[in-house]
Amino acid sequence: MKSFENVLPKLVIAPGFVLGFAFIYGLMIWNGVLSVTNSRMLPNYDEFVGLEQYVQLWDMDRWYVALRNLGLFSVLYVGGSMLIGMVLAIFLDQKIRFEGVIRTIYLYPMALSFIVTGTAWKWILNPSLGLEKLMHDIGWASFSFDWLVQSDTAIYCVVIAGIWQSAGFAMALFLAGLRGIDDSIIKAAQIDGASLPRIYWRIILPVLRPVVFSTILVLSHLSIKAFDLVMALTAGGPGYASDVPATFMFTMSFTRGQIGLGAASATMMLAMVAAIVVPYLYSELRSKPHER
Amino acid sequence: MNAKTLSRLVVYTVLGVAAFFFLAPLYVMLVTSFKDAEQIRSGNLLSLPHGLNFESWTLAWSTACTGVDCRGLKPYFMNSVMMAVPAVLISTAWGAVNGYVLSMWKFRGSDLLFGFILFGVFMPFQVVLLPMSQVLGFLGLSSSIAGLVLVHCLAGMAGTTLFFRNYYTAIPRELVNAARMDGAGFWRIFVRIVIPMSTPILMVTLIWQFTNIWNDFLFGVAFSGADSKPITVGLNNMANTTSSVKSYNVDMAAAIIAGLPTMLVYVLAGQYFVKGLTAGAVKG
Amino acid sequence: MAASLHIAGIRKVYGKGDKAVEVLKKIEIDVAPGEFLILVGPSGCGKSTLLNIIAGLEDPTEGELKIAGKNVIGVAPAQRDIAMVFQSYALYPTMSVADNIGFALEMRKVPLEVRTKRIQEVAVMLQIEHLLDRRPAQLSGGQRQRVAMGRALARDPQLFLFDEPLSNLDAKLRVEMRAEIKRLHLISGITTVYVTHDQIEAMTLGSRIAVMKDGILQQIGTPDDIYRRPANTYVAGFIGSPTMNFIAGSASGSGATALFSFEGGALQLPCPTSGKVTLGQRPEHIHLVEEAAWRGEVTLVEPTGADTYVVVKTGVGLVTVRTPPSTQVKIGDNVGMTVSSNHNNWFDAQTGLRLG
Amino acid sequence: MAASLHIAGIRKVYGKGDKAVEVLKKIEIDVAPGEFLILVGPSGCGKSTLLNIIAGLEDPTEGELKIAGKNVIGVAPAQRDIAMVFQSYALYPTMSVADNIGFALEMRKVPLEVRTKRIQEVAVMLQIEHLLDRRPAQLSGGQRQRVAMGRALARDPQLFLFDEPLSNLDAKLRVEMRAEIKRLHLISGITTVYVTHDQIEAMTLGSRIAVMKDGILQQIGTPDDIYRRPANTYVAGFIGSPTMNFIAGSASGSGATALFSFEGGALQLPCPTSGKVTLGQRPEHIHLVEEAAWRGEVTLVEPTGADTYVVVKTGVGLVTVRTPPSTQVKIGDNVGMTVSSNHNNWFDAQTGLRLG
Amino acid sequence: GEVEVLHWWTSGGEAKSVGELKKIMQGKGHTWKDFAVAGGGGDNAMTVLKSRVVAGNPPAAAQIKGPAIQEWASEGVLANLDATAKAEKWDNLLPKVVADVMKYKGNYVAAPVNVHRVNWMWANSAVLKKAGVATAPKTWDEFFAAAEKVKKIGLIPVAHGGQNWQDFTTFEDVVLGVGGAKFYQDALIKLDQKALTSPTMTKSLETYRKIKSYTDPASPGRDWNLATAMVIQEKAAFQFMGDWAKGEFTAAGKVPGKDYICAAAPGTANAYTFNVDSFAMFKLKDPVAQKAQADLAAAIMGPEFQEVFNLNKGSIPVRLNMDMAKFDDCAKLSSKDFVDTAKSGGLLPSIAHGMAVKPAAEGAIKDAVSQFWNDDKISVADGVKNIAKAAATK
Ligand SMILES: Nc1ncnc2c1ncn2[C@@H]1O[C@H](COP(=O)(O)OP(=O)(O)OP(=O)(O)O)[C@@H](O)[C@H]1O
Ligand SMILES: Nc1ncnc2c1ncn2[C@@H]1O[C@H](COP(=O)(O)OP(=O)(O)OP(=O)(O)O)[C@@H](O)[C@H]1O
Ligand SMILES: [Mg+2]
Ligand SMILES: [Mg+2]
Repeated sequence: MKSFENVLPKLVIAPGFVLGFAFIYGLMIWNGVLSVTNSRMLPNYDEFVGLEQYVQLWDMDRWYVALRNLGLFSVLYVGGSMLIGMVLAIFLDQKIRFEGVIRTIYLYPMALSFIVTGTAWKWILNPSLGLEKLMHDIGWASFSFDWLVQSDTAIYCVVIAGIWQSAGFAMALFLAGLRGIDDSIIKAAQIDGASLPRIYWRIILPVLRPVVFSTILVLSHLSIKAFDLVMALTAGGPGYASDVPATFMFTMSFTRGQIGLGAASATMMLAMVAAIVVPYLYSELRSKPHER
Repeated sequence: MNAKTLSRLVVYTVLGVAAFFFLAPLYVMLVTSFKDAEQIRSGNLLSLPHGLNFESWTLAWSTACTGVDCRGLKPYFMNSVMMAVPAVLISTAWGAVNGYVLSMWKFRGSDLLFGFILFGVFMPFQVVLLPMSQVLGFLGLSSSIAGLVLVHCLAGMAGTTLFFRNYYTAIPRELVNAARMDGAGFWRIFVRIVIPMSTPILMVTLIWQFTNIWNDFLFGVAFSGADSKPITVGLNNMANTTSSVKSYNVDMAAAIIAGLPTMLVYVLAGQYFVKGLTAGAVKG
Repeated sequence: MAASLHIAGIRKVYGKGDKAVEVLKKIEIDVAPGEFLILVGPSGCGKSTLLNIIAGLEDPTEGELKIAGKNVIGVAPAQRDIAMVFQSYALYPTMSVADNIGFALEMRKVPLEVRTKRIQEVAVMLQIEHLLDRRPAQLSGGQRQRVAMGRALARDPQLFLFDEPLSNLDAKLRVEMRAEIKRLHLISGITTVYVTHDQIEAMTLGSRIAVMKDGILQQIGTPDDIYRRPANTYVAGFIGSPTMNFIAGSASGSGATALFSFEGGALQLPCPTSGKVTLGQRPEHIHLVEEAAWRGEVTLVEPTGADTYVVVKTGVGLVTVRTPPSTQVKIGDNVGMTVSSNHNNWFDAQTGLRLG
Repeated sequence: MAASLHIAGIRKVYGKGDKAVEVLKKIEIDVAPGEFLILVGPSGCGKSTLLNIIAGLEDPTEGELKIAGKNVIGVAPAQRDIAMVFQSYALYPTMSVADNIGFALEMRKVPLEVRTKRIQEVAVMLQIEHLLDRRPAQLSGGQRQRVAMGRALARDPQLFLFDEPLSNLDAKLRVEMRAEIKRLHLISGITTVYVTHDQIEAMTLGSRIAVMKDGILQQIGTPDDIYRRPANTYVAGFIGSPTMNFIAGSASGSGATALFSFEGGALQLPCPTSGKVTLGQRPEHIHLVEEAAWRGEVTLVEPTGADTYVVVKTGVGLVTVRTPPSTQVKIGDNVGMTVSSNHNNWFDAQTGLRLG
Repeated sequence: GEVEVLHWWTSGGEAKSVGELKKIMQGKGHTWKDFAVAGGGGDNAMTVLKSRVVAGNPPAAAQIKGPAIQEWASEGVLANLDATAKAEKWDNLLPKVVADVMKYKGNYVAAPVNVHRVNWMWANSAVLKKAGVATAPKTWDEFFAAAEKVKKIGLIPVAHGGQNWQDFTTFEDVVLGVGGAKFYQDALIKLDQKALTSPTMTKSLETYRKIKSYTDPASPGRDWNLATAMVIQEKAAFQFMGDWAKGEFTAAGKVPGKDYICAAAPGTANAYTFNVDSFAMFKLKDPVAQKAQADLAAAIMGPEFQEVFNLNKGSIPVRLNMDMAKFDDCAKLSSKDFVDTAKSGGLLPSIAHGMAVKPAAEGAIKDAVSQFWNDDKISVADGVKNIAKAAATK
């Protein structure tokens, strides 16, 4: 009897985990194999070329641009979303009227994919159609906002749109965190003589640290995977000025017929993801859940 | 007293400005969808339409052409529904069972196993496109809705497992123990005790999965056949179809139609989302 | 140092319209400087709410509140110079124990050395020196409660507010802590309001006890007063464990010669009035005797070590009698009972109010 | 119906290697059919762990466990036919009170009518009939605990396990529930293991008490035994409140004429041995007398209503004396003390073990 | 049988053209399964195609052109169309340059649909008149003079869109115009490093950059047809774009020669950069489907379809000896030049449209050119260097 009760749970999750493992690791290995072949239009396992694809990758200007953009984008996007999300969450937690409505307004961009809103954003950010034109129309002739079409600023437009989409999510996470805090801690701090900003800075933010941490994690992995966002807004342009690793990989593998090179870049992306995730996993698995 | 009013004012102002920022694109999409071509050209992007003109909506929904196909978004929409509903339900149920085992029936190595699966949450999905289609072809599921459902389930499994596992970890073990004393077995405990307690996390997971699956473009474009294309592909076809006068109004209407189900979900169930998160869905 | 506390006509209503709940109903309490006031009452009667109002964490719906003669309605909590121990501890989870204790001092810009010294002193007093570097999550319930105490004790406020500060300690530690609080109060003389549901704590610590029920102050007086002269049956039953025995009957005549008769017995007792009355008699004031008119059958014998409680089934219900551990009665015995004539509590049968 | 419980050499180790913690160390307890065994001990001593092992919720690292003579190691909890009340209640939050109580019966395929009837009976017994439709979240702590009780009582198991089932009730209700449990046990005769940290509960409910500390069984015996003849200073100090007074000194000579001398005093007492010994004396067995050689200064007078405790500072430390409320001593008084000669507990000064 | 056809011809004129093919196939009793994936100049469609092929479930036909046909064929997934080709005498009907593109190892694997001339310059007559430009400029110098005049009257001289192939179309025109057919061949088709780093290249880039200064700042991200619309709506004067732009003019009811001018890009009158659209046929298992596939190939090359399709699309039939009566002046000119340059050696594949270079190198060069176009901070010398480096991509 006992042995059955012990085995059943394992039996139950086994199929899923076998599939999941095949899906995740099988395909990861497959990608690794591809990256050392000379696959072009279609996967081709015959022609082993060693690390040549990697050499070529690290020799490409476009790859560096993609990396630089990723760096810029991640920092600004994660930082911006967190900051805005945090401020909104704190403000929204001050017993606001219509909180439900406002919260929904902040959250809805999460519901929409960039395939959906990309058109609107492209339009708003386009100098001859959107915001700039609007300002000109209402008489502010010197107003200039042409980031989308400038090589060196296009990535910032991606950041703006990215923040637009994710800040609400960060807000929801923080709000959830704030709501989870025991009321009496704040009361105690008031009694202890701390001012409101001090209470937030010294007491509440430290308590929210795990939430901050997981928000950073979620957002930064979103930023590495950012694909729809860039595709819908700039498609990597002008030129390849706003290319990021995800679009780079896609372009190489699917439009350029350089699957080997694309696979190499995918490996690098995986490595970057691992660099973020593995420490997280480590801490996740170390903390004994029942001790919480 | 005065300081209090002032700070309230600041709070509401900031919240209002932010609300404006978040609403702007939707507003633009909405007003544009009600304008006709002439108004779009003459007015600016914030100006209100002259009236409620539903023409572009009907066009986008039922008669707009992509290629030689002039059925609008309707068939795509149906495809998406047929894909999203089973995929969301299956991946959620799957995650719930996995999370249940991984939190309440731990065995040696289960944490490690979970760690490996968790890595899947973070995998960039472009990597899997080609091998996945090979697998789907092998299974005879390529270019079918069933294939898409399978892919979404696999891709979503790691995430849903994570959600449920973290949530269930917070449920006291005594509850399971009590049920075991009461004579309930693995499945009965799950169905009678655990599932009824899962409402908040179920809501979060359902919303999350629905959003992801409904909005997915990559898998949709890569794994669908001529008559199993989801709405994102339909929308893309419509919006990227180049004709001399870009009918922004139709594009916008189409975009709103494509985003409507997910938006509705957020508006109707958004409060559960925050509640569910509070209940421990996302912990550090 | 010691400040007076003046609570007059304090009302607190939660919610609006139909859903309004009046949690405090015109509470009137005056606490003299240096007094140690105990607040007791059943769960949900409004004790914590009253403390919160005193601390300024909630605004009263109505009423007056003065600390050291100064009206403090509208004054921020930080300005009231109050230290408080919360029922739920409310420790800062991310700070070490030492930082928790020192936080209020830091906020008040006490220099580091002074602070460190004070933290050390308090920790020694509460037997938590070895825990100073830990986080609250790493402490057991009792340890947490002591840290919460330490946070208040580190300060030197006008007023202490304690909300069930010892409820999570084990019996032994509780006795020690109780003595420590008493000692501290004697030394510092700081006015204190102390919520507890522990009878012994209430009786031993307070200079006065206020008994509340449903937001209404039932009685306020010295422990002795409350124990010996409860104002009504509620207070009488609430204070003392095992609880007071109530015997409903009727008195004919009043004064020293009254006859109190009830179902299954009659006693000759001094009684302040005649008519339908209830006699309240604590277990230690009823005695088992061989020969007595009032008899009953023993249904339970509970030896607790120091004393043995005997529960006797009589015509007026179960009556608990405290006996020495050496008692020989057994379940099923038929025993007689008498009461001391000088520890009688008489209550009006209708209103439950104390007579005489 | 009543089953025996046989616990032999049970060890439980958590963790591995360096981090291994031995939570239970070779526990040996035999519980006769129908017995009511109380398990007491400080927090973290392994009481709940032992119950879990009996219930089959955890496997012992080593040892033998028999219920009704049948080895149950490896048998699933559901098969052991045990009902348990969890320390944390463990109520099913999504089910109504009635469903909570009836769940185990449902799992055991008891027909609906029988179930409903049984739920009703239990609810009446626990005074929760009016709560049957509520969810656990809508109950107060005390009510929850009663539901948890009800869940166990609804069944008719071989063995009851209770883990501090009354700790969250207020004093009055606790007394009632205690009586109810006692009554139930008398009627059903089901073998019971009961964890508590309430002295009174332990003394009044149990047919035997097992005192544990750090995973080691310190003493097992009848309440009377444990209270009057504690096996060591630990048990002596743990049982009884206020705690037993310990007086370290040395006895010269043994038997009825021994002289026990200690810092600041000497007593002529019967003593089983001579040499360095510790005398344990409960507060109720020390008496204040005008004239006595052993004297001290009163540092605290704690009236608790029924009794007043006087703490006296002596050469051997603080000594607590129980006096009637009528006592007239005040703080600062110099008082003399004597002890009854027939309630002495002698312990070895080194090992703390009982002498004689 | 059923033919599933993957293509990205979703816009007005193109869609109508595909509709004709559908009708023809339906006339032959087959069912047409339309698999259109718009966007990204076929990028999305290529993704789908790859996924489908890998899954072993390819469509019957897919819109593939240029060297990509060879690449696909070399993977062994394309069907042999020789039987149809022989029956329909394709060898006689197609110019050799074009036929070679359709063949892999001497076997037909794709059916060509049309020929686009890429080196067109489109101009709005009314705008030119307003600006005082008499005739379409024939050289780049003339062009800049004209552009300057247009700028003076406050209109946009050059309408430009924002994908890298648009940037490259203009680049191609410039290289061809500045360096001539031989240089084009050396530099952009053979990817000869010497040619790529020669002064001619430098001159080309200088010219190229100068054109940029006559475009409006909002061009990045703009679709080509919206740029064309700017010309149609008299907002801009010129556009460099293949002859599919004509479809837009036609759709707007404009008449060539009168409302707008089609001319070879400056300096390229004697050359012809071509872009041939074609459908590659994939190996299918079902014989019925194979039959339908063969019918599709035949239909594509059939005169009937070639005529209607190209009338709609703005291109010219790939089939020689077609009656051009129904076509407009631009098409007639194109057709004549096609035949002429085929003889003179001026018939050159367009790189912008994937006709000449393998995708990897093509993409890299396009990147470099686009980067140069979009980023004014890159010096001409660096531009030359970057392009040469990109051309070395294997
Ligand atoms: N924000 C609120 N809204 C409505 N009712 C409230 C609110 N806060 C407290 N109450 C109610 O006020 C009453 C008094 O609460 P309070 O916390 O003062 O009780 P208490 O006497 O401290 O009880 P305990 O001994 O259980 O701590 C309770 O019935 C509680 O439900
Ligand atoms: N899974 C575990 N891993 C390691 N140590 C554990 C584990 N579970 C319990 N312990 C430890 O075992 C010891 C005994 O725990 P147990 O719950 O039996 O105590 P208890 O006597 O019931 O205490 P209390 O009176 O506080 O309920 C404690 O020190 C506890 O920290
Ligand atoms: Mg309270
Ligand atoms: Mg326990």
